Amino acid sequence: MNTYLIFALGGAGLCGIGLFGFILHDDLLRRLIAFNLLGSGTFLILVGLAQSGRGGVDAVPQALVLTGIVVAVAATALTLMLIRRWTQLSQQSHLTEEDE
Amino acid sequence: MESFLPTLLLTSLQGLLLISGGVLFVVGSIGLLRFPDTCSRVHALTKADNLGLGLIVLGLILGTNSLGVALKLLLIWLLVMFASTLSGHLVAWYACYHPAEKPLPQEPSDD
Amino acid sequence: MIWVYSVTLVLLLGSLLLGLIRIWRGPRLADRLLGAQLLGTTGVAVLLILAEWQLQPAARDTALVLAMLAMMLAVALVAGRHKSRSS
Amino acid sequence: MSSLALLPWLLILPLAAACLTGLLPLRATQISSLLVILSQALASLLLLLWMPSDEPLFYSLGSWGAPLGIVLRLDGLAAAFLMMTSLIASLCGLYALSYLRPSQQPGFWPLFWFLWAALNGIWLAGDLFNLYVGLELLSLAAVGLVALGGEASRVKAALRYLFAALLGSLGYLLGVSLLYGAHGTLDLELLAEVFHWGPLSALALALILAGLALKTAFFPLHTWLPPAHAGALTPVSALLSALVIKASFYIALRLWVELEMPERSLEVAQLLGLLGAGALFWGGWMALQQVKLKQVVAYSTVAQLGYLLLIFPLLSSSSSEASHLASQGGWLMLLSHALAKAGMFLAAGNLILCAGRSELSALAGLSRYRPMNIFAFGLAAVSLMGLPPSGGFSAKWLMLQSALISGQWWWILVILLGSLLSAAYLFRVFSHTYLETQDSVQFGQPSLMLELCALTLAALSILLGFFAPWPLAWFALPGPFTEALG
Amino acid sequence: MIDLLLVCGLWSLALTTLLTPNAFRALVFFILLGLLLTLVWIRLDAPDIALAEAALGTGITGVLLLDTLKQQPQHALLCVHRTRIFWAVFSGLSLTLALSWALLQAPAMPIALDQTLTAQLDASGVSHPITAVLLNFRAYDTLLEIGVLLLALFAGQGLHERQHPLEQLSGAQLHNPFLRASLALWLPGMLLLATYLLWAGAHQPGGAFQAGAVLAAAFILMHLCGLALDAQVSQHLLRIGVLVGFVLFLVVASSSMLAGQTLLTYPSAWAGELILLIELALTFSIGLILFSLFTLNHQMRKESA
Amino acid sequence: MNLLPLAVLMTSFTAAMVIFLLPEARHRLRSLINIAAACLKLVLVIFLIQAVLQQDYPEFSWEILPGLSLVLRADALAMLFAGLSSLLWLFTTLYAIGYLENAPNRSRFFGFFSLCVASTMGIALAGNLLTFLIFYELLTLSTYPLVVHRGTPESLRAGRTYLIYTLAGGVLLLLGVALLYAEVGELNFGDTAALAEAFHAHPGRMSGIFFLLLVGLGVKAAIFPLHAWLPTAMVAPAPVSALLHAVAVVKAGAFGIIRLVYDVYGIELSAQQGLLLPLTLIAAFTILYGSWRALQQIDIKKRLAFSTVSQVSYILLGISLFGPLGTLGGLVHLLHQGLMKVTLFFCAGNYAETLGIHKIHELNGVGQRMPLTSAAFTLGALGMIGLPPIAGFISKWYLGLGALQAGMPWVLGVLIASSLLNAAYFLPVLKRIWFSDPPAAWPQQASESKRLWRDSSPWLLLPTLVTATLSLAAGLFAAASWSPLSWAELIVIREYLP
Repeated sequence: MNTYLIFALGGAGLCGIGLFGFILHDDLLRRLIAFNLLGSGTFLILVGLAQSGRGGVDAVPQALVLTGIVVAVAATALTLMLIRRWTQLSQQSHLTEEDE
Repeated sequence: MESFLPTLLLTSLQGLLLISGGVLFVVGSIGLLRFPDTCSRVHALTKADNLGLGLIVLGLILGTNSLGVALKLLLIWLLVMFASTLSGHLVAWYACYHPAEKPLPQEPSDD
Repeated sequence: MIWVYSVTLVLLLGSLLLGLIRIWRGPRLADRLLGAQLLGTTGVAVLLILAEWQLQPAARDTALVLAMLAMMLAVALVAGRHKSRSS
Repeated sequence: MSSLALLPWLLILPLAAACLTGLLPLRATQISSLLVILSQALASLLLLLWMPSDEPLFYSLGSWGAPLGIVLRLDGLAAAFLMMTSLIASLCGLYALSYLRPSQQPGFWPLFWFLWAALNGIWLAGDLFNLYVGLELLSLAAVGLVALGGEASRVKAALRYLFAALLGSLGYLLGVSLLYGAHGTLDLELLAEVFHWGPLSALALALILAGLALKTAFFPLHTWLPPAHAGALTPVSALLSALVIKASFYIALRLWVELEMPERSLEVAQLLGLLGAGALFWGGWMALQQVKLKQVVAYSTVAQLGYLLLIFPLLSSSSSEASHLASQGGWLMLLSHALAKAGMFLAAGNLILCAGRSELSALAGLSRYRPMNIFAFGLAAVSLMGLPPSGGFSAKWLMLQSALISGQWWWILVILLGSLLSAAYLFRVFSHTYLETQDSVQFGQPSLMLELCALTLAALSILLGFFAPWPLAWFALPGPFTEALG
Repeated sequence: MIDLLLVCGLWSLALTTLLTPNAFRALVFFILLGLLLTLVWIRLDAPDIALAEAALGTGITGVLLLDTLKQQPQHALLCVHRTRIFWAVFSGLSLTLALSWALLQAPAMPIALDQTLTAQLDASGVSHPITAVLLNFRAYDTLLEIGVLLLALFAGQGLHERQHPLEQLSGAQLHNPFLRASLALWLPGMLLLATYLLWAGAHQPGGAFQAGAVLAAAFILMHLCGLALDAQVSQHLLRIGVLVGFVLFLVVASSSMLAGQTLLTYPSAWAGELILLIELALTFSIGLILFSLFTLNHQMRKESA
Repeated sequence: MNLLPLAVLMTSFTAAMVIFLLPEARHRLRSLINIAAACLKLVLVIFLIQAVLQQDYPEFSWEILPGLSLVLRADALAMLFAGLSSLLWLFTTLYAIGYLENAPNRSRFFGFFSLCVASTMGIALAGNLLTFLIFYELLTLSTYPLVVHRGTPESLRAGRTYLIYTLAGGVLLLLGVALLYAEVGELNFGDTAALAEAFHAHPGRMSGIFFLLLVGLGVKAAIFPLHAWLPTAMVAPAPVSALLHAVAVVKAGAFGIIRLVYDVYGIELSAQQGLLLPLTLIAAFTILYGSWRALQQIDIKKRLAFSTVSQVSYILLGISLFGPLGTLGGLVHLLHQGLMKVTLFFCAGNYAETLGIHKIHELNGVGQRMPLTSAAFTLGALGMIGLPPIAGFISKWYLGLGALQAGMPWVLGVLIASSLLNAAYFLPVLKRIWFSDPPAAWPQQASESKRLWRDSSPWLLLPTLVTATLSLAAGLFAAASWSPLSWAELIVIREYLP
């Protein structure tokens, strides 16, 4: 059990927690946070698993994670804009149930 | 053998500095936890923490033999000091200029 | 030397925990902010020690970034609050 | 000029167009979009014509080659999909030029071009992680398009869509992480070579499939689709239903076959088929209940996706002829659904423009006033119902034959009942348009351009029934997919 | 030991973030989670990611979330149905267990990509492997990724039905004399830091994203403190600046095709310089894009007010 | 490859497309296009008939899926149906132009009208089962708008019933064709050898497919339990009813069954394997049942509709009788029934349009008011009963002979019984028309100005008279070389004496 694998497992836990939060919450911000947790867990697994397999630093997954983080920031920013717009229009912080 | 004693001295000094830095952090945190109001908490935090960080930085500087690293460590300490001054000021300004400020509406008052 | 680092790290982590309690308790925004501030400084310290311990000089750069950006939150919060009151 | 030299322009041009349209004033945006649309259509056509018939093409970006760099692969399948994208996106783009208000256009075009670039990128991608970035590009562009204008209902639909798409992407990425950890490569060709079965691979593929299923809106993960597709602006609905959901399906099916899943997981394939049946019936049933035109069309997409799911069990047959037929039928189904659904959404948009309202009851009498629109809608409907002669029929025929050969008669029943159900909800729309009303309602008149775009797409979906051997020949060109199929 | 503590810390922070009823508290915990992740990345020997996490997490994501949170209406946390809790717990647990089970049985990797990477590093024009991967070996991913960032911006702009939504960039938010005075010192420091990170990227951890994030933080700080440029100038600058990185990247990428090379091939003699050039433009653009994303959000609140 | 069959198809298809695009107000141009297309088609069909007479079978083939082609082939049987359809299309078009004068939605109506005939021609000329299926479904689609043309809730309901039946039938047909293809591979009509081989390998399965196809086709042919859509579809305008009953839909079903028995399975195989007997029984039952139900109707068009249910089964009865004479009877009835039924529907339309008469009891004395129409009606009705020398007699005669030849004398009993029933539901009508006193006022009277010889408008009257004359001529000159009978003989000879 090396450091890398421990964090990979930690990432697995984070993924689980993220999914849990994603399903649990209606609140849009919490969902967004849950999504970010899920993403962080995935990144941990990506680097942790690859490096524990090799037993050393692997630059490729690290680069992938960097790309992934930027993509996640973009997605987060867009989600926030949508959430704001929605809140502004409906005065609600969660999606209302089907009314149409 | 001759270099052993200075090294030991250095190491123990370093250790002392680091650990007391850590202790100062804890002290600062206890202050943050125990002090009654925001402004005094600011006081506890900024002083103890910056001192603690300073001690740690000092300890680390003793351990390094590169000038660049030492300078960078010092820079970081200065920056942190400056930043915490600024944010301490902001928080205090915010807290003291708006004493009527209610807690955020969604906060349940759990204190 | 390792044990010194470890002890310091544990102390720092303990300080982190205490900060977390303050954040948990609040009661005001400012208090939470202070907690976050503490954690930022602690984080810088941890990073510096990790840099030494793991021979990872880039951790110092990370600490640098953290030090520079730590006040962002305070500014953002105060700015928004201030404005919403004035308008 | 060879097709390899032409290939990068399919990526560069839309990306450049996205930048340009984000920068230029409106008039110039429209003109440059028109030009790039033409060049894209031309490029994909030439690409298809110049496709070598003996081997697939590989294009190393940055000249680095497979394990380290990223490789694009162009086989018959990719070429056919590039062509499909050009065709449909061009027409939707032309439609949007006259459909959108001038104030909506600056928001539309950059997103449109990013969408197109992402689609082209996905058809060509030969790298797992690159596919992830492509998928994100696609999803965010699609979400942005859905939310265009920022009305409450659209923002709401966009949020639902966004969360589903993000969750799907992360599922996919998680799977890719595990695959990389197990095999040490991201390149699809290499992966297929060194692929070994194990807990990690199994979980990885399950996660990838689940993620892609969520993005494709396979039953029962479809709930985000109807509000997004029905609520968006009409050209956006068409793009979304025709192309966007196909991208994730394309990835899923390619991975499924190229990693030789049909032999490995018969039960999963049957389960997927079962979900397909569920999609057909539930989607069809829901479409029957809707009171708004675009909702009917959107639920029809949910239902039609069921046919695509049926490919999975059909591929898992011991007879290679059956799998071949299934894959051919499946791709053809995808193609004809794309054409027909795009045509149908555009026609529906025109009808709503005429009637001024989106309810089915508002359509009464429209078949008299706008026969061309109704005709376009009808042609698309014929293809969706799978009635001959149409692309939908040809595809269904191939799938039926595949099911017969592989002895999976239960899927035959599902296919046939599904087409009856789709006939039921589509004719329901028609019967509304034939109803004669006493009070003379004033109908709006959409411009000729709008009607022609819808008609062209719908007619193409019918013509596909007569010219099916062409796309089928492209699909059968040698490539990783056809090789893996055996 | 430290690792286990960190993992436990991650988990408990994550759970707290999701479960605490107080939204602001959840947010601060989330930001602290980012801090912890920074430490974790250092432990994983991934300082580049740690840098990015630190810069993006505290500088951008945190501020964005905070800014949004303040606008959220007050509400009680919704009463969640029991079956929903069950499903949430069930799927979260099963995902974790399945992942852990699979991770513990990970086989040896048949392909050693890092060795190929080391072998090819000299030809890439930079000596830091991650920068080599990001801007040379897998530059296509990076190109598309900048596209994603731009796309988020365009999508945000599309939420408003008007010609150019970046019109009024009036800052003037916070009038604190001390803050203003210190910013005069602080901002050049941030710019310096960004430059340093950018320069460092060629041979040690750092690079365009981290630098861009710091730059964006500087811009946001300026904006929050009311140090905005003239509206007309800033609008033009923004519209061009946001795109310049992507366009330059695209131009460099496709210019190689003039020489008969494939897309994104750098001429070997100039590879290092070209990469630096691209990174420079990217830093600038990323900074501006992230900043614009923030201001767009900000504007949306203004509209509502 | 010969483009002539395609051209036959394209005349009406192109006409349909052009008409769709024409503005509603261009009535004259539309009529012109319609008539021109109908005439052109007739000429082309005559060319094709010439070719077939010279033992040349023009064929057009287009691969629509690998190994699967769309085949249009003009053989003798195809030309029988194609000739009937193209001839009657001309008259129906003329009639429809008159009938829908001043009605709304004519562009849509005539477009689908032409499309409907295009599909009928496709069915006639189909060279294999797949092609047949394609046009069979196309026919469903193009007739639906005609059925619901009036746009009343009632007609929409009728349209729904029509769709439920025909689409379900289409699905069964598709299933059958797909199964058959999986068993035998593609087969053109007439290649019965390959199928016979497959039949001997899996007799059970192949018989099952036969009945599947039979049911699929039987929906349109309105055989007994599947006939319910036909009477409901009566809400459509009269030319549409004429089209449904005489030219296109019902005939397409019957024609398909002929193809199935003769050119897919082969009459000998079908007879040997006992596939025909169920068909005979159903046909016989449907004949009696249809007549019985017709007797109970009080609406003219409904009575005619049930009469169609019964009459179409004569065709099926004929072809299910193994032997040349029975076949001859069935085939020739395909034509004769078309001529007579179209006449009857035209007349019903004339009554409705000119005097607003829809029910049988309103027909009292109409013979004095509209003598020519009533004469045509009488001719058609007597023909249906089977009175010599009208066309219907010829068919029944050969059917009877065929029954004896096939060794099923009980069929004669059915024929006689049904003729009696026919007489029972037609003769009282004729009595009312000619021998009752006219009422004081007709339900709804059209303006006088457009009348021809005090009867209906010329557009309505002339086609009626011509078809009536033709149905008389087909009986009178049955021995002539150009008569339907001779053509049917040609087919039978080529079928039974290869």
